[in-house]
Amino acid sequence: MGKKTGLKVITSHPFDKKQLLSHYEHMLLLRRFEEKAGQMYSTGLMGGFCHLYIGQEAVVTGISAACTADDYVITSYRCHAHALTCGIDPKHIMAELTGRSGGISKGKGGSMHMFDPSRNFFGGHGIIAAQLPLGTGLAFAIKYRNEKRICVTYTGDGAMNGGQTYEAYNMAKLWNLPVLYIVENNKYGMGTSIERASGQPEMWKRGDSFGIKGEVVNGMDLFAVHEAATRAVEYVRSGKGPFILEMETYRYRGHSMSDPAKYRDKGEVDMMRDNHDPIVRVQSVLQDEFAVNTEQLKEIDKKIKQRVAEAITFAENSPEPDESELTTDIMPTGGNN
Amino acid sequence: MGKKTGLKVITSHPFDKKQLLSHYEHMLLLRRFEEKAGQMYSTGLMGGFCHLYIGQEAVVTGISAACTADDYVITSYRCHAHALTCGIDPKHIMAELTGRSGGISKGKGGSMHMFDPSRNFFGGHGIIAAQLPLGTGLAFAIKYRNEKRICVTYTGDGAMNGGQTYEAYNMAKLWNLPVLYIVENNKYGMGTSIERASGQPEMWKRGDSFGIKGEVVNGMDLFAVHEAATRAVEYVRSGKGPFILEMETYRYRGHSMSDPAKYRDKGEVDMMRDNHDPIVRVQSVLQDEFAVNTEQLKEIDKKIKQRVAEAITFAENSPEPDESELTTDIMPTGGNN
Amino acid sequence: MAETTYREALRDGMAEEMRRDEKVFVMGEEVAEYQGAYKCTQGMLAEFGDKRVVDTPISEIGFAGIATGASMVGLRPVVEFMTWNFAMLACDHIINSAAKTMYMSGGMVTCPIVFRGPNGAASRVAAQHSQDYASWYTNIPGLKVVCPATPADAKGLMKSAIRDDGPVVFLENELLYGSKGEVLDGDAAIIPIGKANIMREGTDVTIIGYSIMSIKALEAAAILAEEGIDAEVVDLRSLRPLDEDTILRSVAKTNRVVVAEEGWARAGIGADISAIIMEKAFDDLDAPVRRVSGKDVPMPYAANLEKLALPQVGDIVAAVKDVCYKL
Amino acid sequence: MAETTYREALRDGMAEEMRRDEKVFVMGEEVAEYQGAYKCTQGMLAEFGDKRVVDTPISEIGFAGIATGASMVGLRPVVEFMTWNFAMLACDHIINSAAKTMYMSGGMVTCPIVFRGPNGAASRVAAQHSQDYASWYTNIPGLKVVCPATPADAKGLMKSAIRDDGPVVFLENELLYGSKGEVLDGDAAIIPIGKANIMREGTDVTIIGYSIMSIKALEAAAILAEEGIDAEVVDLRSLRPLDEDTILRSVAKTNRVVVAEEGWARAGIGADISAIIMEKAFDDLDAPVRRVSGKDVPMPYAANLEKLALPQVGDIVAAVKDVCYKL
Ligand SMILES: Cc1ncc(C[n+]2csc(CCOP(=O)(O)OP(=O)(O)O)c2C)c(N)n1
Ligand SMILES: Cc1ncc(C[n+]2csc(CCOP(=O)(O)OP(=O)(O)O)c2C)c(N)n1
Ligand SMILES: [Mg+2]
Ligand SMILES: [Mg+2]
Repeated sequence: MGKKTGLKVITSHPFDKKQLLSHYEHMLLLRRFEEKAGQMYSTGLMGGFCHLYIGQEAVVTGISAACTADDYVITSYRCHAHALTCGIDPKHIMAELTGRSGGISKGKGGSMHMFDPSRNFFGGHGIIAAQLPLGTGLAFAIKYRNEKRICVTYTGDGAMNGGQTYEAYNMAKLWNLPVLYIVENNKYGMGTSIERASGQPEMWKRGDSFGIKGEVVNGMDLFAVHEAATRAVEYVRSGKGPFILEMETYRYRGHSMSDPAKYRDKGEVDMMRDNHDPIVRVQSVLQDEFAVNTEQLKEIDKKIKQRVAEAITFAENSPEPDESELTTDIMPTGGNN
Repeated sequence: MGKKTGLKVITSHPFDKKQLLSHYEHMLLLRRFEEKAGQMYSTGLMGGFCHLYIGQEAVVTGISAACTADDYVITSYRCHAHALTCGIDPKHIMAELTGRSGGISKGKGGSMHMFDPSRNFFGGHGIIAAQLPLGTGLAFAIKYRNEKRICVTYTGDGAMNGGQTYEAYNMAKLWNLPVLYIVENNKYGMGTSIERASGQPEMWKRGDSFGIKGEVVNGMDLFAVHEAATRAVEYVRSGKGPFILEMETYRYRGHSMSDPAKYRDKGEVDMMRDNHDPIVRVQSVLQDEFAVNTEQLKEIDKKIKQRVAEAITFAENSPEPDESELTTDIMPTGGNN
Repeated sequence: MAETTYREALRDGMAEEMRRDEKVFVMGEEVAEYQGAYKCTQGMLAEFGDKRVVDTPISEIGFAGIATGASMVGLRPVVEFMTWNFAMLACDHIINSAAKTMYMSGGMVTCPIVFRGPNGAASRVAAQHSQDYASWYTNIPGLKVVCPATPADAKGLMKSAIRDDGPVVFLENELLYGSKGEVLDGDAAIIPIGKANIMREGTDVTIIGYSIMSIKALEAAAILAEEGIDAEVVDLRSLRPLDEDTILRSVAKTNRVVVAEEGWARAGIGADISAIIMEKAFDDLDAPVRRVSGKDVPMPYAANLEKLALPQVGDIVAAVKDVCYKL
Repeated sequence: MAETTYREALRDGMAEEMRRDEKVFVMGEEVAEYQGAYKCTQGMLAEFGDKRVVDTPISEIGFAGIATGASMVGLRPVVEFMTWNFAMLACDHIINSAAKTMYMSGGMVTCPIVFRGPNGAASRVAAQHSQDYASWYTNIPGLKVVCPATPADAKGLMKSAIRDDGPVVFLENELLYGSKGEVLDGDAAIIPIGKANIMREGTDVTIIGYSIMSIKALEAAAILAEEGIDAEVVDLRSLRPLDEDTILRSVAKTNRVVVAEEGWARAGIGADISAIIMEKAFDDLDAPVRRVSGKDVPMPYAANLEKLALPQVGDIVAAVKDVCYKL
């Protein structure tokens, strides 16, 4: 396995038209949702930080397509797309971004802290690399209970320089835990390029010291992501222990809304967007292989925009949390399980 | 480079008789010092923890022989031997163990916390793996000042599962710092064997994820240690960046004085002591190659025992620190450098 | 009712809960084969096997995070830190992951987890191994913080901590591990979190302590009794939530207070209690609340200095006489 | 004398010291090319080069330890934590390595190092990014802890912190970064560590604050003045060492005290000050010391809840009226 992909695309795929249309719609939903979230931020309806996923849509979509709804998912603060992909209603995510009572965390968590245990989504974590041990712990629980599911733990490239990553790796391997580590390598941790932060920048090799195998994948290509994820998920689910997938991807926007992004030139962004856009890629397969026409694509876009617009209306109109919420949800009452 | 040694010994060495005798004496000093320290502990003259180095003498002796007095040294709480090897008077180390004013830290640091900046020895650290970033920081200062020295950073095998080790590795490689990492792999971190703690137990490969090369060495053989250290020191000093040497070694005693050591059987200890003792090894070369006779060896032993006895007398008779010491050395006065 | 050590009481508390609930497991350095660095998990590997008594590598932030993650899906980990000094490496998960997640998730994700181990000074283990973290964790909403002083409390609070649906910081004391006392079995042993214990009733002055300082307070009270001062000793048992009622009732009765803490005074537990009494019982006070605290220095190794650094029974006695204006 | 922002004042303080002393360097995430996540190191890379303005990976415990190691051989690192929340991962080196080593080495090894960054709440960054660590670090001997409220103090304390031969925890406030004030140049700008600042003289009541709470205290004092209450505002500037003299003199004058802290009350800075006043100025008090603190909850994201969680000017006003018995 392994080797730099140079963003190699994969030509065959297992999807029928309906499936691929559904993945396409989902990627478009992630894109449109984030575009609108960015706008909402600019109008002042959101506060704090807002980290958009635009450009990375193939990653979470392709991996999710290789998993089951029973699998656990955990990620960092750049979590809107993961929350959407786990099936949380866009309304409740958007209302979380506006800090309203209709938010998935009742407005108390915000953009970086969303959860939905009923959909096996465990956040949404603001401290870099914290989700590595936490996700490994979800996998520990899976093994403890002898379940068939796995845990997919997403992380950024920057977070791969946090020491707790390697404590987690070591124990995951030592105890043979069912955890799939996805490194969303979008080339930058904030303003620092991966080369300026890494003694060894090939993230898929970061398990070498601990005996964990890895592979690098073109994260801009849904088909490549899905193909590699299918193999990796099968590996992990079959009890072989942890595995690392490095996804070469790219974020078109700044790190967060306040990022002037002077650390890279516009040409780099344009090149990625123009030549490697994950949504355009799927669109062209839909057109070439399944004869989906422009009309139909427009229809889909309209539908998605409509869904996002509804989410925004909901998020704008949902009331702020009741003041009593200030002091609830701090400690469970009862106990004595 | 690399590969398991199976405790392979090296037959050639560069030492003349005088040099080898001096290394022998030093190893014997480490041994006798620790034996007596153990006895002192049992008589109640010491308190707290006491971690003995017995069995590992070839490591620090051989590495020191490949370094200069200008090189920085830093290690963990198992530090008596490293302090002695940096040239601190045994008296002041023993008096530190008894917590007396004549101790190298005036009795305030104890067994785990000894320092002597005038001899380039920077501790003696009680928190597992803390010395990895600290030693890397000493190397950072060396590079910042354009000095020719290097920093030798010792660590145990157990400490290699602490995450800060890898943050340090990454930055050491990224910034190409002159630091030589020595893993004193004595097979156990307290009661846990290396296999039960490690997803990947070959410590010399623990730099792989970060692009740092390593090598494993028979740490029971002074000549093997010295040979490998000479090459590694040259590599680091020449500006090629960090390097890892795994020393396969063994501690004959328990982890600390209170360790019943039920986690390994006596046969294992006996096998190492009987077949691989580092001091016996040098002794036989002295006898075979340099015709040192039993009489001379006895003489040396007597001399060393005498030195240790003096240290003990000093440590017993040195007064407890003055009560005013309680509140000194907390914050530097002055400032405004 | 059997005489048990504090150490065994902790073990029995864990073991009883593990028998009762499959979801409870113990994790930490040397907890299994070695039977615990301080033998608090003696015999547990044999009874529960290595699935439920899990030796970890020396990876505090890693296993604290792993256990916290496991608790988010309903397991009930008991995490042993060999000492709380090493938990400083892991405090991010204790606070940012375990204590804050329920709130951040609007109540949907809870962390039923116990973090335990010896806290504060042992004997001559010097600066890096002797810190008292009581005030740090008491500062944090979302946590419960308990600190048993007796074997009965050690077991009873352990059972409550394990059954609690939120994160509990469980601060033990190494010097108390060998202390003995009577301890009940099963549910009868339970001590609820958040209730202080009046260890000794008295009328002249209230000495408030926690952990080993409550034991020293009792010794001080015995000495004071001989000198005609009748001290009430309140053992807090739980620092968060704090049993303000018991404190304030005692203050209303005695009108004089000494707070004894092992940790440093600045922003410490003594300060916390003193400020609460200031706000809620100012008019009850006949003298200012006095603190007896660890000296404001890193812990020295030398025997004589260590003794000076730690608050002693005599310091409590002197402080009590001071607030009673009997110097 | 120029009007400067708090942000620029910090930068100027660092830059002046770097010009003066080759041994001073800045290290942290995004401090160089990005010019600082909050632009506190704007222009420094250009002036000093990447040897002395060092971008790090996201490795808090690693670079805190590296910088501490470098300080042990006489370099004078200024470590930027993007925020103090992330320093929780690194607190072991701040405390066990930087604060305790001088003592453990009998005075031979010192750590002239500054750890700095924004502390406490910013605006709507929620629970994991809003904690105030003032009380934690104030608890620890071996550290100095400063928390400027004004641009002049930001620069003056920064210069003192960098020149100090021991470790200094430098707590900034993000909401103050844009605030403006007059700032001196060179040595004239120096503010010594350990001296509080009477920001406003008054006779009726003392409001004690630190960092942004001192600014809110000034606002409260202005409102109170209109209602006939003349408040003295003491900005602590340094939490460790603490300027007890200034506090006690003010208490002796006004006999009434409100302590305003952004952090949580339990074992907080308010408790610390209240307990000290209890012990040393009990007889000066005409009313119990009142604390105004952050609510005892993790920081919520929602705008309305965040406002409720944080201590506001109105809360200070109300507390002052309370201690003045003018409700
Ligand atoms: C421990 C910690 N340090 C610093 C930060 C500030 N921070 C937030 S995101 C980020 C960059 C992370 O980069 P990466 O892991 O590559 O993820 P990406 O944002 O590219 O998805 C930083 C430094 C943080 N949240 N936590
Ligand atoms: C952070 C931390 N965790 C735990 C400990 C307790 N402890 C002291 S030594 C030790 C074992 C270390 O083993 P290793 O690194 O192999 O060194 P050795 O003792 O074999 O020389 C442990 C767990 C500690 N000092 N610091
Ligand atoms: Mg990234
Ligand atoms: Mg070892």
